[in-house]
Amino acid sequence: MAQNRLRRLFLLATLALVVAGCSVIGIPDSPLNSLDPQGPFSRRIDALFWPVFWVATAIFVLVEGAVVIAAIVFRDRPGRPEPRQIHGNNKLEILWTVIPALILASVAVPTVRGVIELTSCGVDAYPVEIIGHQWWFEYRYPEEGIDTATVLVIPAGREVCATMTSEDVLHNYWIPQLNGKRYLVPGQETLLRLQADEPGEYRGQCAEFCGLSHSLMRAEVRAVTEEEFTAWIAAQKEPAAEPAAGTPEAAGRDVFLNRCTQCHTIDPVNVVVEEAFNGPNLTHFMDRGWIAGGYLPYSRENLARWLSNPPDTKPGSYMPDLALTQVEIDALTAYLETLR
Amino acid sequence: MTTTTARTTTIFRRPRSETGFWSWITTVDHKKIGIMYGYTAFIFFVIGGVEALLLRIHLASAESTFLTAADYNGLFTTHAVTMIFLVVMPMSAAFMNYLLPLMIGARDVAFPRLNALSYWVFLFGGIFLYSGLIFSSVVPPLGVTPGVTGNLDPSDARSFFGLPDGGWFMYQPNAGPAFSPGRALDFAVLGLQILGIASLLSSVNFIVTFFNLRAKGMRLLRVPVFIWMTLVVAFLLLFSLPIIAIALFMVIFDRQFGTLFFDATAGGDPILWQHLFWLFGHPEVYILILPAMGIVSEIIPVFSRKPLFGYAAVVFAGAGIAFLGFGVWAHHMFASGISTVAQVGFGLTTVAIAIPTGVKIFNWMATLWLGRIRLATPMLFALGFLTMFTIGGLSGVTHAVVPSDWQQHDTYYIVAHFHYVLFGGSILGIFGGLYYWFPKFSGRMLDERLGKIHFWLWMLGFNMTFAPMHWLGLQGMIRRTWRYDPSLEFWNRIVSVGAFIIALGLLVFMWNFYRSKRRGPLAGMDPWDARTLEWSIPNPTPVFNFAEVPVVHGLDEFWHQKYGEDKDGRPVRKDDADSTLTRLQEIGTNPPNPVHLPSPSYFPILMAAGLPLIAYGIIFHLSLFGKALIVVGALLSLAALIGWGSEPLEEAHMEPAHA
Amino acid sequence: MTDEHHLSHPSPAQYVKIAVGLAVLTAIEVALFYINNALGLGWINTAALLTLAFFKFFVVVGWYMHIRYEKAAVSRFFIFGFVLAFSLYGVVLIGLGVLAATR
Amino acid sequence: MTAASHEVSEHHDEHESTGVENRKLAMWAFLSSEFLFFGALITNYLLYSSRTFEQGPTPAEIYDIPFTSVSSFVLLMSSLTMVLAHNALSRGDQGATRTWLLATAMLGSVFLAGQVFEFTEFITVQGMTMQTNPAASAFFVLTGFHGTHVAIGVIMLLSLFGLSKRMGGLTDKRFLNLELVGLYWHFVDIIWIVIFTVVYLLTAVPGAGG
Ligand code: HEA
Ligand code: HEA
Ligand code: HEC
Ligand code: CUA
Ligand SMILES: [Cu+2]
Repeated sequence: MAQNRLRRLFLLATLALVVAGCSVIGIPDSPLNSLDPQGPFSRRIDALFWPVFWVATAIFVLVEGAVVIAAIVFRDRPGRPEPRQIHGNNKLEILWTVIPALILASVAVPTVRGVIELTSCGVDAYPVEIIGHQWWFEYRYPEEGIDTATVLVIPAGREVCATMTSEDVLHNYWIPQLNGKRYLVPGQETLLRLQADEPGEYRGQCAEFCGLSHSLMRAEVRAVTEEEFTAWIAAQKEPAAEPAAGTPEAAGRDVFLNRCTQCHTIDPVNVVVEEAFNGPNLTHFMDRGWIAGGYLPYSRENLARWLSNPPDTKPGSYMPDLALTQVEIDALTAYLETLR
Repeated sequence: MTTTTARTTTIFRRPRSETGFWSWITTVDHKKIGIMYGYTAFIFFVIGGVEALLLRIHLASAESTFLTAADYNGLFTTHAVTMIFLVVMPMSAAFMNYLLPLMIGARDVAFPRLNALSYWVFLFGGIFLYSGLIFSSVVPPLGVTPGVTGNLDPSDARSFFGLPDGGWFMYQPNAGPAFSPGRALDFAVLGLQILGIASLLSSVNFIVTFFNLRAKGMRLLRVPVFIWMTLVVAFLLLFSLPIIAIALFMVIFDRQFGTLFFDATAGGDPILWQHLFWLFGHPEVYILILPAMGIVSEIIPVFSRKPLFGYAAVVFAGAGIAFLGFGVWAHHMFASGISTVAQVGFGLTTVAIAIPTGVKIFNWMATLWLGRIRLATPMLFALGFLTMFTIGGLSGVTHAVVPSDWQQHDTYYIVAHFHYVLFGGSILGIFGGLYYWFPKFSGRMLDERLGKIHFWLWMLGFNMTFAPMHWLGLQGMIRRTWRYDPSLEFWNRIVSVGAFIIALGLLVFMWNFYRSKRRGPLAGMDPWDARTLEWSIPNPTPVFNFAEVPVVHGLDEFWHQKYGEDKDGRPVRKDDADSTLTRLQEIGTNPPNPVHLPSPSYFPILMAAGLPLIAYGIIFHLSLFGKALIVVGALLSLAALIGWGSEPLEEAHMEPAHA
Repeated sequence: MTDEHHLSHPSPAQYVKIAVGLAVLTAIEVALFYINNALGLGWINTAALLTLAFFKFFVVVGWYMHIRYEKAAVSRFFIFGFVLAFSLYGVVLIGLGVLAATR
Repeated sequence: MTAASHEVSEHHDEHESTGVENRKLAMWAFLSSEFLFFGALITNYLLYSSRTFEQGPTPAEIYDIPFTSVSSFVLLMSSLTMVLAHNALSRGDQGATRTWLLATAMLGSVFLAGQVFEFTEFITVQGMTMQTNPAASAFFVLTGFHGTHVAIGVIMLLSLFGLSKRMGGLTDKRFLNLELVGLYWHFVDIIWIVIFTVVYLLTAVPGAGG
């Protein structure tokens, strides 16, 4: 008897605690919170999830309640007669086959509609390309010839249709507040619709296991107003500024020319032709605000940490430890900071 | 009857010992084999559990450095592979082996030596898989051209052990030769291949046993539900293992022999792997749950003192789940870019599975209803199963709502789902079975008080561990993540504490088991007042099972030997019930007629021993040593096969010509 | 002989006749292949070849493997395996865009 | 018959049984699972033969249809000799059984020899190996697995042939052995029927085997 109460308490308490607990204890939502839709597609999914969740909760309460009640009411006690040997009841059995079937059918209808709505892009969606690399995302704007990384800049309130593929292994692009996730498959193309209601920054993450630094393969979508977007495009098309001779920046540029051109593009200093070891395009590096595939926010310390030994920050990183001296790092930092 | 055994040539003298070390090595007795399966799987459970604990220690803080990224990736892979292939499947096999002949009134399975072979292949497969820790190395993928130093030995990129780190579904091409060089994954792939052989052999064996060896009168709809589930699982294995066998062959060919099946740069298709894997993988999850459902279907009626409500429906629902289970595999691929039609289709078949599952759940509840419920430990576990599995099943339905799955996929919400069904389902069911049938194989009772402590510790720890994962997943914590956002730290700590409470519960169980096995109270013949045939013989089971092979008159045969019904349909203990039991006990201990049993054999273990040698040979096939290993392994298996063939076929139940 | 017979097994002469039939079917298949190469029959070729192959399959299973003379339990197994393989892999091929234009 | 098997058989009437011998039932079960096995291989081939690759040639471009037709014919006829062996044994004709068994094994070996020839031809003359492209990988793995099955069958046939001379021939319970090997053999044949049509005839590009 007491045990049953205890059991019920455990169950309900843990669940209630978990779902409601966060707000009570005042833990902030995670930046990847999937329950906080900020665009039409994620809202569509959200509107599908909750009803199903509540239906499931109701069924859960019914089943759980019935089991607990049975365990209490029909508990063997002294003097309790032997139970009647009931072997079954066709009517009941049909009932509990049909009712769940009906519930599920009613869940299925909006599901099907949701799938159909969300799997193909709108006709006048703004096209971008997303290419997965171990362990960072590359973005291309085919209409503009822009190539950037980590932070996808999109116009707020307009649909963006991402055509995605991968250079190496499977990755999975996920911006929870804007839409569900979709794989990036090497050798194939997949589609993802993205749209944000308001300007803002929406964090993302590679969700498919893709090797050592999978957990550090992050992303961001920055939605901006239409005007800002046009300005951004224009800025991206600009080549990087040439530092004046003799400045620390120029020294950094020379280090770059010596050590980094195998992998990185800084237009017009260097354009990587051979894509064998392609790293992020650094032409407008400072525009992103993030280092290393969105894992570290930009700061001088973080950049120095990254440059001094990338695989130490991001296990397995394809950017090797180049054994740069502090002097070289300082020069590079100075130079990179000019790449707005 | 003439004795002609001597005429046949054998390489070895037939092993004779009935106790001691060699009796276990050479046994073909389904009971001993079952027990060996059980102990082996239990050891692996502790290993898999400790791996989980290591993961949880690491995840207790967001920026933890307890494990390197490579070790973390390796541990969640081995954790899953261990739990699925080396714990739940063999644990189920333990029950099936032990109980299948007993519950259908047979002396043994159809092919006792094949049965022994299955066990040894399983054991060697498991050992082979884990031997990768010693014999293999994980090297980080080479990211630099020679001459550029640096990332060949970053501190976090190298695994301390040679752990395979592709995740349990080893998605290609990440787990292929280009991105996971080193030998670790080869050990996992070939190990799974060997384990598959073991399961395939048992499945054929069980199918034949089921169809041909049921006692007289045990018609199909008189077969206990657990045995039905055994059959269904055997079919699932029979039809799903060949698929994964081919898929694994393709991977090993890619990795070792330069084929290009999953090499995207050469035109290989990574999605093909996903189809093949899940074509096996989803039936596999029902392979994991159906035995537990069978166990629960045996426990609930006994402790409610009522027959199973809607027996036939429960059986057909089990078969229905299995059948539908073949048609839902792509629900693991909703996010991988399959066509709209496929997403819709697989979404619909997936929700459909809730219907037969619901039938089972509701029939169990109806069995409880109006019963006389004894909350003994086995029953607690069965009720734990019923409630916890339902939670997991319901979250499964929320994944089947395809667009929701795009949010949930690859997050801890999924991790929560499958632990609720795997731990809350399979593991709780299996432990219920352990408590229920412990007297059967040991002759003694487990301690009830410790059993209850174990149960409540698990309910607490289990829910603490896995319930918050729902929340974490919805908050965006991806799975297989070695780092996570600091805002998620609080609940991760709770989860980690929960995992240790589970471990504590297991320690209580281990103590209980150890003590009761030696000093527990004697069980007598029918400690639970049970319903099925296995309790109509003494505990522990005599080697020959049934002194007289029973004749069956209905479902729950044993119950009806003890009880009649009054006009209300309430059971009344028959006057002669006690004398029936005494008589059964008497003939069970002193069989009136001599009983002939299949003789032990060395050949199963020898034949099994060849397989890992071949597998090592494949991994090291570039060296002469490797090639030699392949030859030696093949010759060993072949020689054992010939020896096997020339041993008299005691186990063949030859039908007389007039059958 | 231990299996029960509903029908009596064919005689050697009948077996030979069946084999001749199978050989002829194979010849037709090969001929069709060349005709198709020359004329481009399209789906008719595919359908015809599949039908012929299925027929041969069916004859070998039915007569040489004696499934016609077996217990229903046996044939059900076998047919189930075949149908399952056929449908599952059919769906996979469609899913991978092989049997249909869309992906 | 040995004491033990006789002893066990006495229990037979105490069982609800399908009436199909255990080992035969097991063989049928195993064969039905083999459909899934070969199905996966064929699927794999069909997938890749529908794609194009930078590296050539693909199997479909270099098939030698006349040659394969002949070896398919050979394998088909081995099913006839197999069933004749079975028939001879059921009539108790030991001599004929042995002859047909040997004939079956011979035909099987001819088929295998043909496959070895085909592989060598593809690899050395046409320059298509397992590593050329996924379609080639799929082709070699599929036909290789089938060939392995045939080879195992040939070994079993030869062992039966060997046994038939010892210990009173193949009669009695050894009849079952022959029947089981027969089932396996026919199965390998029907798989080839499918492979020949689906993998060779249907995917070969016009002009191949010209
Ligand atoms: C024991 C194992 C087991 C079982 C039984 C199940 C059962 C189910 N599973 Fe689960 N599943 C796994 C093990 C299992 N699963 C594993 C291991 C994975 C992850 C693999 C990986 O990625 O590593 C997974 C992943 C998984 C996914 C993919 C998620 C993703 O990766 O994105 C999906 C999606 O549809 C799914 C669905 C279901 C459904 C619908 C059921 C149904 O069978 C559940 C049916 C049961 C009920 C619904 C409850 C009882 C019913 C009632 C009380 C009746 C009334 C109910 C209604 C009307 C709703 N599962
Ligand atoms: C039957 C299957 C099964 C079982 C029982 C479990 C049991 C547990 N699992 Fe597992 N798990 C899986 C199957 C299972 N898991 C699968 C399939 C995956 C997916 C992997 C992948 O993504 O590829 C997974 C993944 C997985 C993850 C996600 C990893 C990630 O994605 O990054 C986590 C994280 O918490 C986890 C935790 C646990 C815990 C805490 C338990 C606990 O229940 C364990 C309980 C602990 C014990 C039983 C230990 C007992 C030990 C002792 C008594 C000895 C005491 C000694 C000392 C303390 C030294 N599991
Ligand atoms: C062998 C290839 C290689 C070389 C050489 C290389 N990098 Fe990188 N670099 C990469 C790769 C790959 C990444 C992405 C790593 C990740 O995020 O996982 C990267 C990332 C970066 C980033 C972070 C960019 C972002 O947007 O996240 C900076 C900054 C950077 N490199 C600077 C340099 C500098 C400066 C040098 C030379 C001193 C250099 N790299 C040399 C491959 C290289
Ligand atoms: Cu890319 Cu995970
Ligand atoms: Cu599934």
